[in-house]
Amino acid sequence: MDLLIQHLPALQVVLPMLAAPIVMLMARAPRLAWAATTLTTWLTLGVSILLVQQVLLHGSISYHMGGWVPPVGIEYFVDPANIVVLLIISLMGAISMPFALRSVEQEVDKAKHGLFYAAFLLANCGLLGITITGDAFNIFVFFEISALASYALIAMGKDRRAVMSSYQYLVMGTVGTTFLLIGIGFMYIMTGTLNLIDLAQRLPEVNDTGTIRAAFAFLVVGISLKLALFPLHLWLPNAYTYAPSMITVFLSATATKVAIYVLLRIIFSVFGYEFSFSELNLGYVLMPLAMLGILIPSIVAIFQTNIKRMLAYSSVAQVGYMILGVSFASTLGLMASVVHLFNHAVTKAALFMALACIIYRVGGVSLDRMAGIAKQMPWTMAAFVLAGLSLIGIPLTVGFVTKWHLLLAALEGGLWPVAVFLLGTSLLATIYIWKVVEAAYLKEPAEGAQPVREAPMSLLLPTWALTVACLYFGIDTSLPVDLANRAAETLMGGYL
Amino acid sequence: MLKYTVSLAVIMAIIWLLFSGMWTHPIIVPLGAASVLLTVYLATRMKIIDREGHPLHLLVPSLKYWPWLLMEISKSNLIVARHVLAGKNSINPRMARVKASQKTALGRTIFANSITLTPGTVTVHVRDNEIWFYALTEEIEQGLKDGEMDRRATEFEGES
Amino acid sequence: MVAIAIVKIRNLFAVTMLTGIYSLLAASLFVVMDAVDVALTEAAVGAGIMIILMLGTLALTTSKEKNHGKGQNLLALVVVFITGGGLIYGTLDMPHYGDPEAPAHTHLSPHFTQESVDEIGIPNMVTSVLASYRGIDTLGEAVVIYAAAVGVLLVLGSGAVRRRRKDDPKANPKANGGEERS
Amino acid sequence: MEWLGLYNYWVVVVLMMVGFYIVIAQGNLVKKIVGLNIFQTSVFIFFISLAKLDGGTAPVYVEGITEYSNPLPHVLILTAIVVGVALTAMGLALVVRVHELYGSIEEDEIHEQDGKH
Amino acid sequence: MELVLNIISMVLLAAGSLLLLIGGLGLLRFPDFYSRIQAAGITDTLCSIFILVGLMLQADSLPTGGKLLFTLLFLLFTAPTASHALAKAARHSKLDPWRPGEGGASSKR
Amino acid sequence: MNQVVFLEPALAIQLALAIPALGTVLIALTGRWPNLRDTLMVATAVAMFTMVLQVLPEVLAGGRPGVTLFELFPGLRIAFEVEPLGMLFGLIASGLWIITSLYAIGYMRGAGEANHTRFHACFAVALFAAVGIAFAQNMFTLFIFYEILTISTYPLVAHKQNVAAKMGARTYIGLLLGTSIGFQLVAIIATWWMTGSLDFTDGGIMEGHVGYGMGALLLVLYMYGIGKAALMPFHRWLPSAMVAPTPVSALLHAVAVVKAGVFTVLKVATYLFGLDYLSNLWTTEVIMYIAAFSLLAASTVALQKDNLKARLAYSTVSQLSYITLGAMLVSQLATIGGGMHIAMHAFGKITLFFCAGAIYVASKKTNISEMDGIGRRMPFTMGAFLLGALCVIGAPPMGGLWSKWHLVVGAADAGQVLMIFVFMISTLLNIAYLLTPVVRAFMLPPTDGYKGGIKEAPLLCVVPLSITALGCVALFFIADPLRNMLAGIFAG
Amino acid sequence: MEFAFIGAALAILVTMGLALVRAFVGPTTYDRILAVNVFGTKTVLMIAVIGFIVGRPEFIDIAIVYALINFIGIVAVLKFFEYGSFAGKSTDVDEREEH
Amino acid sequence: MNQYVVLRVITKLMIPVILLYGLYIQFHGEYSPGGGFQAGIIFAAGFVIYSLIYGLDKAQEAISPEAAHILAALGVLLYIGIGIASFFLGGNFLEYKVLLPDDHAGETFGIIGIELGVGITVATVALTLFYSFAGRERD
Ligand code: NA
Ligand code: NA
Repeated sequence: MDLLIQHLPALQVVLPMLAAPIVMLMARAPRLAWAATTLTTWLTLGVSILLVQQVLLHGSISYHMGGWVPPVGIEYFVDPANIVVLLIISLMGAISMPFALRSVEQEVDKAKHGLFYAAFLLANCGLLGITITGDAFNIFVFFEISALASYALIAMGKDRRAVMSSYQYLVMGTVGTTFLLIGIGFMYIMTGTLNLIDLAQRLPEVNDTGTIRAAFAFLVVGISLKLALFPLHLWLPNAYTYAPSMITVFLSATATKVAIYVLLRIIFSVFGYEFSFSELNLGYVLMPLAMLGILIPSIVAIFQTNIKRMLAYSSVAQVGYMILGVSFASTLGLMASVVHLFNHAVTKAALFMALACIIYRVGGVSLDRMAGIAKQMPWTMAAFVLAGLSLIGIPLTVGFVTKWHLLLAALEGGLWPVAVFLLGTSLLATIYIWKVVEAAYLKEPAEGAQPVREAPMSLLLPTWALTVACLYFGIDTSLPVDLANRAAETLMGGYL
Repeated sequence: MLKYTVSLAVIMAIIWLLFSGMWTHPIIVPLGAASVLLTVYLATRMKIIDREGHPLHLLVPSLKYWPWLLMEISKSNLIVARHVLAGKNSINPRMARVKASQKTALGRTIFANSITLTPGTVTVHVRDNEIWFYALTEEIEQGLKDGEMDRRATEFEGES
Repeated sequence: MVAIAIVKIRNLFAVTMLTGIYSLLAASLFVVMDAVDVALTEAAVGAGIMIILMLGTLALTTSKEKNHGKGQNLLALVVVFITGGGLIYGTLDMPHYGDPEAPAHTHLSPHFTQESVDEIGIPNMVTSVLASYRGIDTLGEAVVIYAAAVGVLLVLGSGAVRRRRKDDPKANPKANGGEERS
Repeated sequence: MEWLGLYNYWVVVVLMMVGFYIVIAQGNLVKKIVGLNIFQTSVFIFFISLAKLDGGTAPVYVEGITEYSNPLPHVLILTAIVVGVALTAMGLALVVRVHELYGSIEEDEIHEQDGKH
Repeated sequence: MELVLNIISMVLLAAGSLLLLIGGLGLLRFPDFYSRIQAAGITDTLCSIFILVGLMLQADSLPTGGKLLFTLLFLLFTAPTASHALAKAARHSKLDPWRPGEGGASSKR
Repeated sequence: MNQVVFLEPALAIQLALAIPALGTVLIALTGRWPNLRDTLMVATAVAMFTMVLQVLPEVLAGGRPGVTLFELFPGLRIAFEVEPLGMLFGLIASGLWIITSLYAIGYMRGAGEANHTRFHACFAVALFAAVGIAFAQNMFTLFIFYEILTISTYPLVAHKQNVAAKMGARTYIGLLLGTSIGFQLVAIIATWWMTGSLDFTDGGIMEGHVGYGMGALLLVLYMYGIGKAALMPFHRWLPSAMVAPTPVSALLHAVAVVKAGVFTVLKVATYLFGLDYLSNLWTTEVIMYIAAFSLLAASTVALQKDNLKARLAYSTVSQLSYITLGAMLVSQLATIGGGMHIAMHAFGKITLFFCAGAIYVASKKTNISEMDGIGRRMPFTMGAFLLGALCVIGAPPMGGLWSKWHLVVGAADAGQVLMIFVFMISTLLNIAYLLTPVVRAFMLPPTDGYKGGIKEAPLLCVVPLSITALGCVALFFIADPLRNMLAGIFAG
Repeated sequence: MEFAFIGAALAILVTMGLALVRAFVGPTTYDRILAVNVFGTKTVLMIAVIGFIVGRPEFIDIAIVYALINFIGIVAVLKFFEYGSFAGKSTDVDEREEH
Repeated sequence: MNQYVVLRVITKLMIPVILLYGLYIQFHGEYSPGGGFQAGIIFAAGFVIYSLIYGLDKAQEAISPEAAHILAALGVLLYIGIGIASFFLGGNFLEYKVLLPDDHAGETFGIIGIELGVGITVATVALTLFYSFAGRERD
């Protein structure tokens, strides 16, 4: 057990990495591949939970890869800021696997299951690696692991547009990571180090150079591409719409979150609050972008008839909320962003799972195909409605926790118009969720539509688990709020 | 078959030792041995260990052929260099063919590559008993058609 | 120059060739700049694997680019100029080429160049850094390339010759696409 | 005048931007990948030039030599090259699939087939 | 002894360089593809031999010398093979040699 | 009364909320067996009313029983506390639900409407929300239930699912959600931000935290944010909702929705702002004038409507403004009058709507001009209509007299003589538009002779409307205890 | 000795440049391939010479790799160019006749 | 006699050399430029040229796609395995020193091991990529 505890940070990443090749070899036994993947994701979740416990008990953990003392070697670093993200990723990985069993069986060619789950594990491993590593270049490497796996997974969607969206994602994602690489290189030029903590210590000396400013710009733009910050979001709606259901669930809950985490790390921990917000006035750039990023995609979402696509646009808008919190440049705002990482992960995963249930039975989720579906799939739709309420930000759901803190942060900053704007845009979310509810509950099924049954238990249970989480954590807010608070304080404090 | 396999192993070992230069290293030497074995194993799997792919018998004749070829190469190099400097009006390109009297593919390959190696001519097509080639000028064409190279290549091939 | 030619030339095959040349040029530069391992890699990759993959792609698609209007080029130019401007701006405060006082040569580099041979015991410092000091990075690299294999296998299949003749769903690729249009 | 010492960076920047331009302005899917490659390769050159130390030599220990160029950027770029290959392979595989599904590798033709979003 | 080696090296390198330039020039000046192969052939054969042998004489260790020799042999085996394959492919696609009096480029039939 | 009290108030409050919630699930699950479902619904209503009653003694004794469910963040909680105003609203809502549910069963079956299960389930949710509003301890809790009420009533308004129903329902939800999120929520957040609290507190929470200028703005935000109070010009949703089946109209106009609106107005005025603080805001008077204008304008519009339900709807707009006006008079008497008017108008208007529904069920008639002489065929119904009308008008011996009396006296108390005139004129208009149908129904001969014969509506319709009509009379006699209870607002 | 190496390097560089020109000018694809091939083999020489210039002759390893890869690349290109695919079996190739 | 006579003969000669050279690059990465990645590519290139001249089917007979997949996975597993092995010998992940009593020997052993893992993976992945592209018929 001591051995286990001691190597938790390594295991967090190595477990899925180790499992991926093994699972790939199970090409002839899809169910076995699934079982092995499920086991791995749950073990990974176990590691995350143990890490949370360790961090809460003993504070931050630094793990020296290869036994080399940083900054010479690469360090894995777990602190209150990234433990939340680790938990989100492994939780989402674990919860989407039981769901995958039936969903993937229906959507993906059986011969490819071994590869599919291997890619899923690699995506998982990449995201965890990005989050846990304390080395700037290592972030890049893990970014690409998760990205490559994601491209493949997205391309597995049934619709041919899945392939094209995967391609577009690849091009934009690669531009993003190349920008990231340029930024890392510029930082390295001026400091001679890649270790994030070391960087934080050495950057202030050279803060005053164009190189560092350019580095900052490239890092922010590069990551913004990955996190789909408006107007760099163009890859996201298609990718999420046409990917296999289970992948949409997982990626929507994790991928952009991790990118946002990296952004936070860089802005707050590496460059520091002073530099980012006082010298470069990042807030003035991010805030309008965030607000446009909330407004425009929300409006676009209203006009979507494919519900998956609608939710994808909603995801872009939700990224806007997270960035808005960052742009306030306050602990409270940051806390709102961090807590929204968790809240949106749970909420959106629940929504996409509910859609996946419908896709499983109906085959599609266009608005007209969903007419009257509530009678046939009452539990699925009930979950959709509850999670939808959370998306809108209705009190007693997790969504409210975010909105509330965002509002307070806006008010704290004296930004009344922003506060009003936040409320107004919630109305937009209300409209698009309402459209679905109206179709599902108040319309009669189209003529000739085959009646369908409620989704199978293996799909419903994970959906409801997340839905209940939306409600539970909206009522007993202490856990996410507490973790987010610690994370925000850690980030605001920088590494020093 | 075994003969070629062993000889391949030996040649591979020699190349390895030549490259490596670390003849006493406790790790590299066994790894070298393993590498040689792996290479031979894979060559077996690819079915490329045979007389053609492994012209052990040409070792001695090559001592005679290569120097001659080197001279030919030098000569034709100078010729073509002159044409380069003289400009395009000094050349009069043509396609031609020459009899290839070698019996094996290996022999014909030697002949064909020798033609190509000497600037001024390039093998365009190898067909049963003749080789189509391109020549920069008529003299060069005639020079090849003399049959000197064909004869020496056949001799070098040594199959008869 | 090579790069600019690639913009203009519409024959994708020629583009591929030029990419290979560009890669060779880059590799030569790497040698000049003491990055021998990188040069080796770039040569093997850029002129080897990359070309083969691109030719493989062209063989399966088409090697002629169609001539199209240039509607978005202006916007693209603006973006490019902004990005390039940012880069130039970033270079202004940089240490000069080869400057021994540059942080990149004073901070961690001495550890690698002066102590790695004692610490690890092998002369190629690139290998020391790659495999030991930054072993997890390299593991990541191996996993990346492995992920590419997994991805390509998922997308294109294994390309096995023997099985291909039989009942392969890929034989009719249009059958599994084009559903659910809205 | 001090800027003159930076010209070599600028050459690389120009190369990078040509690659970048291909990525965003060209509608041909293969060319985009080529553009990405050029973009990335140029970035690599840039990085490697940072590692060069005046008077240094390739970082392979030889008795008697004490000055070596910085091996760290070499390692990073090695990894980055591998990543680049991986991405290229994946991208090209997707292009092949796109061609199978759409019969074209021109972006605008494909969008036309799907209807603009 | 070293001086002699140095001088031989220099001569070889110089001769190789000269041939290289001529070959390069030929690559530009010759009127058609097939003739350009010949120019390329110069650079691939004798000048490779000159330069690599010139270097070989300067090699300080057996492996280095051996590798140089290996490189040379490899080039001598593969260069004509490549040229031949190229010419064959060109011929296969009906590319005709240039005839005196024609324009600059070779034409397709 | 004591023999029916058997529970701790705190537990009773929770059960009063839990029962309709549970009822909703049960109704949804038993949809396949209509009789069981309808029985369950009535049982739920009765049980809920019983629970509300459990709380009454302690409130009458001056207590404020309460319970906290959860605390989201420090200071922000879902909590309940019953004070006199809430007690009154809770009693009205839960009590009238019993009658409405009976009526709804009769109406829905009689009028041949579809989707009974969804209808009844949403009804139960609405009641759950109403009681939540009534018992809310703080503005946050109130807001949540306020929105639940909005959303749960949407399917009821859109029930017929035709184009008109959808358009009406859209206006309904658009205005209510828009105002509540756009204004009310903003005001709530601002209140929290400035005072650090949203608890309903005697004497208000603003004084000392919020400047009068800001307070004036907040007041406007609250008053227009409470769209359910239908202050002009945000009253359109109420006439739009007339497309709904009659039991829904009863729910909207009497049981829950508009009552929740004016209840919230009173709550905000007395417990968030506090009367003293309110009197210092210049917008108080502005709102008062707007309410006065709404009151008169809506009455005038009502007069011109031939459609009976539309007329009643505008009547409601007008009557709600009485209460808002009462709150803005900043006088204890007027506030009590406003509270009383919630009850009086509830009974009066529910009776009127039951009657309108009964007429529709019996004759499919909706326009007043077609109802000439109908009183002879439906004497019970039209008799009840008369009583309800008198109650709304405020004529003796109806409860309405007392509420209007308090309002007028409150206006005098506050020195707003003009408002006394407004009340007077309005009463005249009330008489004009409410009594004309009665007169035509009883006095004029039938236009087409009603061939085939119209009979009284089903028993399940007639009995409830008779009960509520009698309730109007009863209120006249029990006004005193009612007033005493409401006086407790200012006793705490 | 140094200047001889540098002189050779310059000569190689010039030839590489000339090859590059040919690669751009074409006119036929074969010309381009030829130019690329020349470019590749000259790179091999170049690397070898550079190794001697900077006094690290072990660079010749890289030159060998260049030579290998260049050859494989050219073969791949020709195979592609003649048959438009890599998949052809050896037997398919054997039976093709050109004249 | 076939059309490819020259190419066939020359590649037949070259392939073993290319493979051996790949292995040389693999195992001398500690002493001179090179390492697992470069070696893997070169090694795969040997197979690619074999496949180009002798046919994809022949190449797949020598190393089947399935074998390539398995080896690719095993290469990664070898790397991770060495990392995990150091857990049990008291080190951190990928701490090679602990693998053998002598620090230098441990490092060398570890580095050779993981480079081998990389080499196997890269070679087989490159081959897999080639198979995937070459084996897909044009539609
Ligand atoms: Na020749
Ligand atoms: Na190495």
